[in-house]
This record gives sequence, C-alpha cells and structure tokens, in this order.
Amino acid sequence: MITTLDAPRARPRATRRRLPKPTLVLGLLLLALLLAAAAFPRLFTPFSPTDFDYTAILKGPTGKHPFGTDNFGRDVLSRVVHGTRIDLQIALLTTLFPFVFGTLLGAVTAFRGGVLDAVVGRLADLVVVFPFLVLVIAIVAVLGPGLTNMYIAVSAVGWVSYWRLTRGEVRTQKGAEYAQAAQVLGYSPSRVLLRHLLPNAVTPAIVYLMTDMSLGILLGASLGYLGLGAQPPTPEWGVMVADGKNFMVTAWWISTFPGMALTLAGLTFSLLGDGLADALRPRS
Amino acid sequence: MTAVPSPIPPRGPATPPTPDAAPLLSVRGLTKTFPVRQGLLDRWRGQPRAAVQALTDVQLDVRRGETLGIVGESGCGKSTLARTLVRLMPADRGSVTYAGTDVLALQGPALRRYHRQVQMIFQDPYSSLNPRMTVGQVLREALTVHRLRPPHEIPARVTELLNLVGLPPEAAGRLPHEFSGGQRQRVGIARALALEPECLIADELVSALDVSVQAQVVNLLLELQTRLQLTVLFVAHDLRLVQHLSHRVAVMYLGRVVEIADTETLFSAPSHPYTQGLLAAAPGLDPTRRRAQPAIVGELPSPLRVPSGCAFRTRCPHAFARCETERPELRARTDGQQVACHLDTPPLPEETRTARP
Amino acid sequence: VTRGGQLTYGRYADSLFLDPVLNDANLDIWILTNLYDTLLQPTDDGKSVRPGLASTYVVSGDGKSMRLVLRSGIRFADGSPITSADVKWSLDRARNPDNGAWNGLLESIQSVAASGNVVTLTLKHPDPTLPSALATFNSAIMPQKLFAAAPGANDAAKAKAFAEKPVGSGPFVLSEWKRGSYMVLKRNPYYWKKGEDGKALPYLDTLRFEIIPDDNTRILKLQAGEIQGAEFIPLSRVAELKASPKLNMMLFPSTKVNDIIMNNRPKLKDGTANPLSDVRVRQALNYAVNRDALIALVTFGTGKPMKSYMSSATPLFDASQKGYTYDPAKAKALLAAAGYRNGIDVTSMATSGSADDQALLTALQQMWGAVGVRLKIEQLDAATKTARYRANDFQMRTGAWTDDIADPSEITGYYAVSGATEAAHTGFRSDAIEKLFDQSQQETSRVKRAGLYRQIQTLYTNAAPTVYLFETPYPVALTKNVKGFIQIPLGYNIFERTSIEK
Amino acid sequence: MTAASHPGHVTAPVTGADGPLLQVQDLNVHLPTPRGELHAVRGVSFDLRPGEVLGLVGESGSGKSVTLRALLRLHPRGTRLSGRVTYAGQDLLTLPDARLRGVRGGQISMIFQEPMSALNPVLTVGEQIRENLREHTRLRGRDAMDRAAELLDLTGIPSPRARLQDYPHQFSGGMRQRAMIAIALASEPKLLLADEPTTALDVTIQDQILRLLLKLRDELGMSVVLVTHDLGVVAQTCDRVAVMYGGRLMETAPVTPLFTHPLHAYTSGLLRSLPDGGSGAHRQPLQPIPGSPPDLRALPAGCAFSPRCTFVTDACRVAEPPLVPVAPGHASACIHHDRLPPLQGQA
Amino acid sequence: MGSSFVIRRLFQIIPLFLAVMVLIFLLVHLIPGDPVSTLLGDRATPDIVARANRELGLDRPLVVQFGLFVWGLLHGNLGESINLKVPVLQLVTERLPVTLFLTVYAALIGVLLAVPLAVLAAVRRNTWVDVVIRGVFQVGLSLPVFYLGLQLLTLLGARMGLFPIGGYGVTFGEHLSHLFLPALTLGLNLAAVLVRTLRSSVIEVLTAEYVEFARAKGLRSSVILSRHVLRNALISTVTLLGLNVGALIGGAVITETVFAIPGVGRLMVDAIFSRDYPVVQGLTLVFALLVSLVFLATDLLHARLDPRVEAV
Ligand SMILES: Nc1ncnc2c1ncn2[C@@H]1O[C@H](COP(=O)(O)OP(=O)(O)OP(=O)(O)O)[C@@H](O)[C@H]1O
Ligand SMILES: Nc1ncnc2c1ncn2[C@@H]1O[C@H](COP(=O)(O)OP(=O)(O)OP(=O)(O)O)[C@@H](O)[C@H]1O
Ligand SMILES: [Mg+2]
Ligand SMILES: [Mg+2]
Repeated sequence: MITTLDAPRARPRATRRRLPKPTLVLGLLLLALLLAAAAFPRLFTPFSPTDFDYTAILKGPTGKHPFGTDNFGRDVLSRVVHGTRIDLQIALLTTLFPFVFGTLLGAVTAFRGGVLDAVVGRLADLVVVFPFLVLVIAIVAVLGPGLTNMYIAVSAVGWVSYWRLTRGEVRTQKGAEYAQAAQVLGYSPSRVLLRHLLPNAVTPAIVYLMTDMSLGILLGASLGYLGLGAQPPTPEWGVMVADGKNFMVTAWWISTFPGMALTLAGLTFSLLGDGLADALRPRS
Repeated sequence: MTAVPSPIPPRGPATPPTPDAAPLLSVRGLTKTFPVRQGLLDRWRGQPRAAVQALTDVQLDVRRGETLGIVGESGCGKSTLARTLVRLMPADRGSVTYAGTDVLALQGPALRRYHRQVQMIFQDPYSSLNPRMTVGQVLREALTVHRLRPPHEIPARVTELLNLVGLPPEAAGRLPHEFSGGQRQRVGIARALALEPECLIADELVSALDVSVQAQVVNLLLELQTRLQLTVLFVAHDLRLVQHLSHRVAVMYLGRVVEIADTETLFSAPSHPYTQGLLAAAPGLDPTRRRAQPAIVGELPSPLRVPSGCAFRTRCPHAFARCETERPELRARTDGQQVACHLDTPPLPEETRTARP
Repeated sequence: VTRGGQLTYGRYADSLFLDPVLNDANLDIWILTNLYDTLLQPTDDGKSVRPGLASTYVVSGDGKSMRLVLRSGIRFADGSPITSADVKWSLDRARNPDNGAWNGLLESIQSVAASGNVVTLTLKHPDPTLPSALATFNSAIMPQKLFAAAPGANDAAKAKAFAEKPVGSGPFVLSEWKRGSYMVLKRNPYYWKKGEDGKALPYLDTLRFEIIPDDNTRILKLQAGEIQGAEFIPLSRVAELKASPKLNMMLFPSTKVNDIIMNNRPKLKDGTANPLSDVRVRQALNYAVNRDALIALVTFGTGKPMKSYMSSATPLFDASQKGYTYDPAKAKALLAAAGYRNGIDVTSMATSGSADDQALLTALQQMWGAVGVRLKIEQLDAATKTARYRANDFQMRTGAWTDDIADPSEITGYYAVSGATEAAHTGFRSDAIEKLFDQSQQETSRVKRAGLYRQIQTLYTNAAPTVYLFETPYPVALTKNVKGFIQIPLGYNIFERTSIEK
Repeated sequence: MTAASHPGHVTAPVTGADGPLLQVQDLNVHLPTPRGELHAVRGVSFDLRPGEVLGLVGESGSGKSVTLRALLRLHPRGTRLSGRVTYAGQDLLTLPDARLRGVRGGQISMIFQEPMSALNPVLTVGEQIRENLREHTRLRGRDAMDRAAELLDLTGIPSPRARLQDYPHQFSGGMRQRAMIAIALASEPKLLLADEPTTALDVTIQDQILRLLLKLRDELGMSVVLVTHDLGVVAQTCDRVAVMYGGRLMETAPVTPLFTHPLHAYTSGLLRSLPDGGSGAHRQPLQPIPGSPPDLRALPAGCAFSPRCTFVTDACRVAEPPLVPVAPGHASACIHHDRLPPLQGQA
Repeated sequence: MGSSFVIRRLFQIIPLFLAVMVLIFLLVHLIPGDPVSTLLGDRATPDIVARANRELGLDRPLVVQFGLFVWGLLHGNLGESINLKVPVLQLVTERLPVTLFLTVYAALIGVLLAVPLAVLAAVRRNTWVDVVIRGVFQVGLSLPVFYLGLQLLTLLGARMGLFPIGGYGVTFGEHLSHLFLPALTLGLNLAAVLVRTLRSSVIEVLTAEYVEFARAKGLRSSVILSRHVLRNALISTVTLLGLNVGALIGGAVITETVFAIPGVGRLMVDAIFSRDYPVVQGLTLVFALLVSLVFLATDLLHARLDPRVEAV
C-alpha cells in the first residue's frame, strides 16, 4: 500500500461558499417580485384587469389608481400586475422549446457531426436567411393569430440560435480531456453527451436564454402591434404598450407603465443571465 | 543518496521484460491526416483543401510489462498516436493489434472490453476531470457503468482506489477545483485504474506539473506499474523523464517514428540525426558544460507541407540527394535498434560542449 | 378664396388601381372623382344627385329611357374634347358584365346611343337608382382614344397601363405617383366647374397625398405642419385635436355603419348547432348592447346609435326607426324564452390589428357577459376573415359598411336580400323583404319607394340578422387655413373647392 | 529589508562597466483580486550588472512574472507597488508616465512566453516593429523599413524583407519568438526582460532562441533577466540565478555554485527531485519535494517553504528568514543553509 | 481570398435558394384566405371571385403554379403584384433602396454609438460610467421598436422639431434627415445588442497579452486603443453585425410602418396580409439573397480585418 504522499489541501472553505455576485442577487430579487406578481396579483391590486369602469375612463394616476385607467376605465396597475403572468408565460414558452430542442440538437449534431450536422446546418441556413420577424409573421398568418401560434412560430425559428451556441460549445468541449476520458472509459455516446458534455456546454445557451426571454416578450409586443399577438382582453404588456400608443399624448400612463414593466423584466433576465454566467462557470 | 525520507522503499532496477515475447500492442502503417478547413462561419465552410499529416506509416511494438517512451517535438503526432490507440480518433490507414485482436475494427461491447484493458491518462490536470462531478462520482461512474463491483461494494472500492493513488477517502466528496494539479493527476490515474486495465497510455502525464510535484506522480506511476504489472506507453517531451522511466524509447518527427531503441542505446548511441540533435538540444543541468553551437538549425516545417523524402532533410546536417526523393523506412539495426535513415551510421555531431569556469 | 398652393394630405394607405371600372377598393374609390368626372354628381349631403358633365338629364315618362345633354366645351385634362362617343364607350365599358365588380349598378341599361352632345340610355326596366349610378365613380367618363392608345393587347392590359398615368376630366390630373409613398395631383386647367371668383376650379395648384400608415405619425406630421390634412384620425384622438388651436377637427357625416354580422343558419359550418338561428337570441343580443356606452368607449362620443341596418345618411333612411334600446332584462328574458337559461357561447371573428375591433368586442364581451352570453374573440387577419366569411364559416363577425352610391338599394341588396352573397352571408331570408325590394327597384316615385323602404327596415330590424351598433363619421383633421374640403357620406374626398387661405 | 542589495556578483563576462545597471530594492506587489488583495511579491531585492544574464527561477505562481512586470509598472489597475527600482539613477516606480514610456520599450524591453498571443494578430510583423521604431527612434518611412528588415535578419529570419509583410500567424512558433525579440530590440535596449521566452517552444527551437539571446547579449552588450522554471535552461544560459518561492527570493547565486552547492533547502530539494539523466533507464523512485506549492493566501508563519521542508525546525516557523550573504556572491534565505547535505555525484 | 472564394460561396447559395423558394411558396399558399377575396372585399359575388381567380391563374394546381413561378424566375420575372398590379421587380427596385438605405444608416448609427461607448465601458469597467452605459442600453434593449420610435418621433420630431416626421424625401440630404429618427430607433436597438458583446470582447482584448506587449513597448494609450484594441474589437463587431442583419431588416418592418417609409419591409407585411403571393415570394427571395450577400460581405470584410481567417 502506498502511503499518502501529501495531504490533500482543501481550498479555504470561503472559496466554496463564496457569496453570489450582486448581479445575480438583484436579478433573483427582481424575479421573485415578478413571480409574486404573477402568482398573487390580488396582493398588489384590488381591481380586476378586465372589468370596465365607465365612470373612470382615461383617468390619470391617482391614489386609487396609481397607474391611472385606460380607455375602458380598467385599472392600469392591475392590468400591469396581471400581465406579469402572461408575459412570464410568453418569456418561458417562446424560449422553452427552442432552448430544449436547439440545445439538444446542437449537442447531438456537434457530437455526431457528419451528414446529420450538415443537414441541420442547411436547415439553419434556411431559417437564418429569412428575416426573423417576417418569417414569424408568415407562420402566424398560416396558423392564425394568438399566443399559442406565436409560440409555434417563434419555436420554428428560435431554435437556431441555441443550436448554434450549443453546437459550438460542445465542439469545443468535445476536445476537452474529461470528455475524451469519458469515451476512453468506454461510456456509451449518450452518457458521454448527456452526463459529461452537455452540463458543461449548456452555460452559453442558458445565458442566451435570459436575453432571449426578454426578446420573446418584445417579439410578443411587436406581433401585438401588428395584431398577431395576445388577444384581448388578455392583459399583456406589449399589447398594452401598442394599444396605448394612441393615447401617448393624452394619457401617457397607459403605455408608459407597461413599458416600464417590459424594461424591468428585460433587466431582470439580463441580470440573471450575467449572474448565472458567473455562477455556472465551474471554478478552477 | 540523500537523507530525504522517501515513502517508497527504493528498489533495484526493474527487470526489463523478456524481449522475445510477442508484443502486446503492435502498430503497423498507422496513418492519420486532419483535413484543414477554411472559412469563417461554419455554415459557409468550403471543401477541404489541405491536410495536416499527423501520423504517417507509424510502426511500433509495445511488449507486455514494458514502458515505452515516446518523444518528439511538439506537433509531431505523439498525442494523435495515443488517441488513435484508444480509439478516440479513427485512423486513415494501418492496423493496431492488441493481444491478437484488431483494435481499429472493434465495436460496441468488444470496444468496451478493450477500453477496460487499455486506459488512457491525460495531460491537462485542469481539463481532464469533469468540473461538475465530484471525485467520488467520477470513480463510482466508472465502476457502475462497467459493473465492476456490486453496488454495495462500490464505496469501499472507491476508497481503495483513492488510497492506491495516495488520496484520503474524504477526497471523494470534493470537486476537481478543490485539488492541486498533482492531486488531480492522481484522480485521473485512479479513474483509469478503476477499470483494472493491463495497459496505460499516459500522454504528457506530468508535463503540466511543477517540477517539485512531477516527481511525486512519476513515483506513483513507477510504483503502480510494478505492483499491477502494467504495460505503459509514456508520451512526453521531457527527455530526462523519458530516459528515467522507459525501457525503450521511440522518437517521432513530423508524424513518423524515426528511431526506436532501448533506452540505454538510444541515449548513449543515438543513430538518427534528429535523435542526435534532440538529445543535444535538451538543456543539461550542468552549467559548466555548455555547447557553443545550436544542436539543430532551421525551423520545424509545417505539418501541412511535410517535406518530400525524409521529413528531416530540411534540417539535417547530413542530408544528400537521396533524402529528398526517397523516404527512408524504419529498419532494424543489429542491436534491436530501429532507425529510419539512409545513412547507416551518421557521424555523431562533434563534441562541442565547452567547459566554463 | 385664395388660389394656388399645394395641399399635402396624409392618407393611411395608398391607392391600388386608378381605373374607375376595374378597381375594387375604397382606397381608389374615395379619391377617383378628383381624377375622373361623371355625368352626374352626388350632392354634398350624399342624398341626391346634381348635374356633372351632363348639364341636364330627363327620364322618359315610362321610365324606360334617359336622355342626357353634355355641357359644351368640356375637355379632358390633356385638352382634348369630351365627346358623346367617349360617353357611350365609357358607359358600355362600365356596364360590361365581364368588367370589374361594379357593372351591376348599370345593369338596367339596355343600350347607349350617342349623337352630338346628347346621350340616350335605353333601359330594360324603369330604374330609380340610375341617376345615382351615373353619379358613381364607375360611370366616370374616360377618353376613349387615349385609352385605346395605351399599350396592351386587351382591355385589362390597357387599363393597367392607362391607370398608371390616368387622364380624366376631374378637377385634378395625376402628375406623379410613387407607390406606397406619395401621389401628386396637378390642377386640371380644363376643368369646367367655376369657383366663387368666377374662374375655373380647382383653387389648388397641387394636391399631394402622402402615405402615412401609422395613425400617430400622421397626426404628428399634421401637428408639425408637414401636412395640412390627415384622414382617419383615430376616434380616440378626436377630442384632443378638436382642442388644438391650429387644427380643424372635422367629423363628416358618413354612411358608415358598424355592426355584428351573425350567421343565422341553424347549423354552423362545422356542423354544430347555432343558437343564433333563433330570432329571439338575435334580438336578445341586440337588446343587450348598451350603444351609448359603446359610443363613449369605442368612438369616444363621436358616433351615434344605429336605428336601422342602413345609416341615417343613406337616402330613404326612415327617421321613425327605433332600432333596439338597451334592455338587458328583456335580453335575458328572450334568451330564457329561447331555452338558453344558462346563457350561450358565441364566437366572433375580428380583424387582427384593428384597435376598433378589439375595443368593440372587448366591450361587447362585458355587456353580453352580463346577460349570460359568453363571447369569444377570434382574431384573424383580414384575408382569412374574409375567406371564412365568404365561405359562411363563421358565427359572428365585426362588420362595417359604407354606401358607394347615393341610394339605399346597394346596402339593402347586400344586407337584406338573399342574393349571391346570402344577405351579407348571414343566410337570412325574408320573402316579404325580397318582394318589397323587387318592387322598390322599379318604383320611380320617391315617396312610394320611401314607403317600401320603411317596411323593409322594420321587417329587418325585427328579424335582427345583425346586431346594430353605431354609425361613425369620417374623422379628418385639417390645419385651420384649409377651407372648402369635404368628404361626402359616400366617402369621396372632394378637393375641387379646397383652398389654402393665407 | 534584507541585505540582498550587496550579494556579490560573478564578474560580468562581456562589458567591464561597473555599478549595477538595475537595482531592485524591497519590491512589494499587492495585486487586487475579487477576494481581496494578494501580496504576490514580498520584499524582493536584487541587482543586475550590464551584460549580465540573470535567471529568475521558481515554480508556477511563485511571483516571477509579477516581479518582472512590476519593474516596468505593467500591472493591472489597482495594484499597489512599493520599494525602489533604480535604473540610470531614476526610480522607475515613481517616474512620471510620459517618461516611463521612454524607458519602456526604449531602454528596457520585454518579451513574453507566448509569441502568438503577444503579437497582435491583425497587424503585420513589419507594422509591429515600425510601431516601436516610431515611438523610440527617429526612423521613419524607408529607413524604418530597412531597420525593421535588419532586425529580423539579426534574429535569424531568412528573407527578412519579404517576411515584414507577413502576419504573425504566417510565422512558425520559433519565428514568432524571433519576431518578438526583433520588436524588443528595435530601440537597442540596455535591458531585456524575458518572461519564459522558450517555454512554448520545442527543445530544438528553444536551443536556437536561447543561443540567439546570448549572441545578442554579446553583440549588443545588453543585460537580460530570464524568467524560467526550467533549471536546464538556467544552467545553459544564465550567469547568475535568483530562486523564487512564495513571492520571495530564496537564494541568489552565480550559476555554477547554485547547481553544485545549493544553499537553500528548496533549491536543493528542487535539484534532487530531477531525474539525474544518466545514460540508461533507471526506473528508480525520484525524490520529490512532498506537498504542493504554496498558496499565497495561506502562507505559513515563518519560512514559506517550511511545510514541505525536510530540514525544518521550530526556528524556521518563527519568522521569515532574510536573504543574507552566505558565500561570496551567494545569498540564501535558509537558516539551515550550512546543514544541507551535498548533492549526490557532485561537490 | 480571391474570386474563387466568392464564386464558391455564390454557388453554395443556389441550393439554399431552391429551398427558400419551395418553402416560401408552400408557406404562402398554405395561409388560409386568398388574394382575390381580400382584394374584392366582402361584397363580391362568387362569380366575380371565380373569374378573378381564373384571370390570375390561381385556379390551377399548386404544382403548375410553382412551375410557372420558377419558370418566370428563370426569365428574370418575379411576377406581378395581384394587389398593386405592377411587376414585383418594379416594386423591389423602387423600395429596396429605401430599406437598404435605412438598414445601412441604422447599422452605421448603431456602430458609431456602440463602438465608442462599448470601448469606454470596457476601459472603465465596473465604474459608474460602465454601469450607466450598460443600463441605458439595457433599457434600449427592453423597449419595443414601435414604442421607442414613437417616443423619439414625439420628442425629437414633434416637440423639438429637430427632424422631419416620417417619409423618405427625395434628395440624399432629405433621405439623411428623414431617415434619421427611424435609423436611430433601429440603431439604438442594434447598439444595445452590440454594446453587450463588444464590451466583453474589448475587455478580452484589453487583457490580451499583445496589449500588454504594446504597453511594454512604451506605446501611448491612445495608440494602443486605436491600433491594437479597436481593430480587434471591430472584428467581432463585423461578425455580430452580419448575424444581426436579418433582425435589422425584420425590425425595419415595424419601423417602416411607424415612420411611413415606403420600404420593402412594410410591403412584405402588407403582402402577407393581403395574400399577394407574387410579392411575398419575390420579396422573400430578394430578402434571402440580400441576407446571403450580407453574410458573404461580412465574411469578406472579416477576412480583410482579420488576416488569420484566410489562413491555410
Ligand atoms: N483534432 C485535430 N484537428 C486538426 N489537426 C489536429 C488535430 N489534432 C492534432 N492535430 C494536428 O496534428 C499534428 C499532430 O498533433 P499532436 O497533438 O498529435 O502532436 P503532439 O506530438 O502530441 O504535440 P504536443 O507535444 O504539442 O502535444 C499537429 O500538427 C496538430 O496540429
Ligand atoms: N493580474 C493578476 N491578478 C491577480 N492575481 C494575479 C495576477 N497576476 C498574477 N497573479 C497571482 O500572483 C501570483 C504570482 O503570479 P506570477 O504570474 O508572477 O507567477 P509566475 O511565477 O510567473 O508563475 P508561472 O510560472 O505560472 O508563470 C500567483 O498566485 C498569481 O495567481
Ligand atoms: Mg500532445
Ligand atoms: Mg509567469
């Protein structure tokens, strides 16, 4: 038996329990706020987001309606708060499938290479040479407007970014010695890919996912502007901004507050993205 | 000897393996090229135009129980050879036979069995371990996937393996970044040993380590080899280490093996002009013996444009017309030395070492 | 009045095809009369006609022929005289059943005869709508020679070429057209009509249409003084612009009605039972609409409630019509009587991207919800919506109508009579209305026609094939110095007497 | 302070000038890190004669590069420097920026380990040489061109004029290192700081480059500080050696005594741990230094090497031993320097 | 690099184009609704619709229609707009320059904004300057184009009267002033994307060893920034720009609507909505060609900026 040559030197504990970066903390706090608004909108406002109040049409911010009311006398605050759920849903569903599908496909094509990789590459080219918005509009036009079809359309296009990111990362990681070690240890390709490569290659995709989530909400807004997004009376921020644009001069609050909510959500995701990038990077 | 207490009792020189035994691993005509692609964005990548000649007609035998050192300049194909042997890369041509089986044709379960017999340990202590898996997970995975132990015996075996490489049991719970470089190399070795292989392929195992730690890992390798009767392919560019560890040494230049001999012969009577230059260029530890002239002049040619004939001719002091047109084959010399050179006995470079005060 | 100058007018979309006969869209129709003149013209209130290129017209006693006398000295914009041959050719082209969508308006004409400055129309039957039809864009008089000289093998090809740079006899003539961007019209120096100062109209030298699709941008440009007029001001902005000291916010009376068109058939296209086939349900829906609230919410107080399927600006609209009052209790009762105590589910198609449709249906959702009618909104882009509608594959849809001709027959033929389009695709059919309508189409006495139309309107209201909503005006904003612009109830933008005052 | 300012020197072999070219006194470097300041260089003192090649050796992380960069104040923002670096009568650590720029690349040049990453990939080699000429000489246009070609020629690059138009990636590793040396030599510096200039190269090329450095030293009379962790390189190249460990100098000595009679336990251990390089396979255990190199954040009390040292006594753990002269021209920071066993096979 | 590179790349575009063609043809014909219904409005009778369909050849089998489309294409004929009754090629030549002008203008503004600010943020990283720059662009990234556009229009156009509101103008100078606000809107969005990436790439360059080597050479900071840092940072900018050009053109769809610009973006959306098949097909091909050419140009530019690209 060989005796221990040197005692393993654990790094100071502080290394492991390092406090998360302020960006991540702030991002998580904001996310918590958004999630709270989505889960318990009634906590934030007593009004229904859809009920009309003929007596309070286009009223500016007051104590009763801190964000004012819209052209139907609906409380803008409660529409903004209730919109959180929809917009988080949009953020999630516009990106979930592209993320999962694109990432997996990227991993598989990078790992396998060959014909599969080439075919998917051509497909990606095809998607890429179409202007994104135009393609989405065309697909929504085929399927009809509404959130579900928007998700489908965005998914049909959105996977390419994840595919490309993950593919590049897996190709890099594939060369890393731990991945080669896993192959030499006789592990099955799927184990090498899923257990070893993917966890180490998914970080850029996750970081991009955060940006993409706010882009998803923005896309929802753009489609809303063209009438292809969320359908009334759903309180969705982008559509609220779009609807409010006619009142920008006379009733600025209708579009400004949802606009701020959009920005806040964007900020949240971007902070989370930066923070996650730090947190997910394995320390060495 | 010094008074430094050594944890390993010094032994006599290891018995060299019997030379007449059939080789355990035998490589014939192994050739590997990497097409170089051009272009920027992947999707617009064009057709391959040039290719890196990483291995050309490599031929060597590894005998059971021996340590074969492989040296050569950077980019000469050492790693490519190692990786091809463990099937990390397909070869273009040639054959690899391990204990009678054709390694390059192995598939599925047979390939897994091969991997249990031939393991590789890697150079980079920072990238050779999955940064997200604890050492325990790494070892457990190897044991479970190959069903080497019933589940209840696995924890004990993990401890045993850690012990074998000189790590305490609590190392199992740590992530790679919590270890020093030398310790990581031990983990890498433990991972390879988990499969109880017969043959280890060590690619630059200690090159990335500090000098003071290198010796620790080298000792471990020596110890394990003797205890477990391992056959070792030791790839390195540090000639002193190779000399110390290997029974025999193969010298590579631009994808080709230019000389193989037992260590004694190679270091005392190098035959190939490149081997001679390489040995001369290695900086010795004696400041009083310095050479006035460079050992080899000229730049290493690009592996994309390997010179015709003998690849070394562009830098060889003895090159003559035939070297340009005809490629010298690896030929056996009388004393078991194999050399790829048109000259039977190229003159040793004249002793230019000068004494300094 | 001040003569000269250029008026820049912001339109929300560009014209498509400047041929009076083969065009299809309001985008063309509403400006065509600035380029092409007709024999007769609608009056400013859109309720009757007055002489145009023809100085007089006389209908024979039996109502089966009409004689029109052309003004003397009238010319096309290129200076060539307008002859009765041009008139005959133009009318023959306009009534050719192979040409365009509007030939039906002249369907009663048997033949056209031209001699000297007299044009005689021989009719198949008496037609009270003919004067109005002759005042409609598609009977515009075009220069036969120039048209024939246009490149192209057949009428359609020539029309395409001609319409790129049309020459008519309207107050203006097209001088430059950059599709989707702008269109420049120049004063027609040969225009026959005289202005207040006794000199030839129009007052403006140049009329420029700028295409500005975004409502806000159009208004911003107007406010910045970059344009002098802007059409289709969103109704939400009307009050604000009215208050602006620099602008005249005009609300021109229109023939536009906004309604919900219902599928009256017992089964929907997908085979499910349709509660809207029960007249009580349709009436209930009408009773459940709070039109005043809608007008406040959707039209920002600019609209007025519909009392009949036709607008109150349509000739022969019956002022005694009451339409439907807001009576949710009655609506509930009717629903209950029809067996829908637990309410019903209905779906309405809406045009995606239309803020008005959204506002309207969102409001209706609320109102109908109060009586147990659960409205689902299905937003479709215009093309899909039209296709589904045309295939009768819908339950409800938002609808709007504007008359093209100063006569109730057009809207009645489309809404109330089950012709080729099955009463606006509702599938509604009333034998009584069919009979009254046939009568009215041959009745030359205006009083008698009015009586017939009163009955039709009452019958239609009671049968409630559609949900009456509101009438809306044409909202046009002009800078204060723009005078004499008018948009008549038929939608025509009339610039001949428009001037820019100092 | 230590007494290191007066360890003796090997007589500089080329120039006869006396007085040190560069004098480093009690250099301390505190680097900013996310986890607080890191005291990376701790009281380093040495001096350098004209024409001398000083080897700075030590394991990874011992502070060699930080020391070298601190001489030219090439440190990240937020770094604290203290001590004195005297060059030509001026303290480089307090010199105004504008004047320091004249010294940097002018009087004192620097070359790095990775020629590929130290050369700007998007500028031609010629441009990168001329850039230096423009900053430090009056050569312009054709003259600069000629001089650049001359410099490439000096470093042994064939057909230098043509190669001026090439980008770094078009050079081989050895040529890149030569090009970097050519850039560094453009202003005819008095001192060349070389941070592991051959670590990335093959032995045969390393051999050529080191030889080139020595040739240039002889021809141009410049001094060289050569940072390396390869003791062989030191043995073959340097006149004098300074050994670093944990941010401190452990031993300074002329090259021969250092290899024959190391007077610090660390140096001794290092030399002992190397294979001896006889003629055949030995396959005997080496003699490693136990443990692993120190973490600058968790240095032990006393001598930084004490936890790994086989000769350690309690005295070692009391205070950091200063670097003191122990033999002519030989200084050591080991209190047991006189009790170290001789190296096998030498003495 | 040479022409062979370009030619090879152009050849690679051909199969891509075939695929684009099939895809777009299928897509537009799958959309429910037809151009004729849309054109003729609600009131057209079935006869009229049928006649119009016959005239336009829309009653033929899809395969035949596709064949005719390809046949026309081979003869340089993109077909004729059903709605506007003019050749699609004419529409393209009239409107594409406008969109191109806008896109290039926006890209210019975006780069001019992003590059200096990203460099500033990188040089001053983790100071308040950095935080402010990143914060402002984060807001820019979170606001819908139409909202940003309208706000700029209201503020800079209407309130302050600095720029004309919408339109395109006739002369080059007018194009510049008319398109400034829309280009700024798009440019801000682009800059927001660029700043994020560029900042980190500049930081990377700043810590690169060759920058340290440049400092060791005694070069002044301004020289280091302009020669060494910026040149390298531009490489990633160019790549990023190329990849974003699709998004930029996509963004133009909405910007063109808000700012009343007669470009192809708006035309495309209108065409989709009115099922103007020839226009959708023609424009998509033009878009695809454009984007491919931009990718090609990006590559060429990249190769110019980065000598390594052409290596081997
Ligand atoms: N995956 C690959 N793709 C392309 N070329 C490769 C690849 N791997 C290796 N090469 C090239 O093949 C040649 C041999 O490489 P290899 O890594 O085997 O050399 P080596 O002898 O191990 O060098 P070193 O001592 O630097 O590790 C080199 O020129 C290298 O650039
Ligand atoms: N910019 C920096 N920021 C923070 N810490 C640094 C920085 N540069 C170096 N260090 C730390 O300072 C210590 C000394 O580093 P230095 O680079 O001088 O080591 P070295 O002796 O040159 O090692 P090597 O042989 O690996 O080059 C190390 O612990 C290193 O991690
Ligand atoms: Mg290698
Ligand atoms: Mg270093």
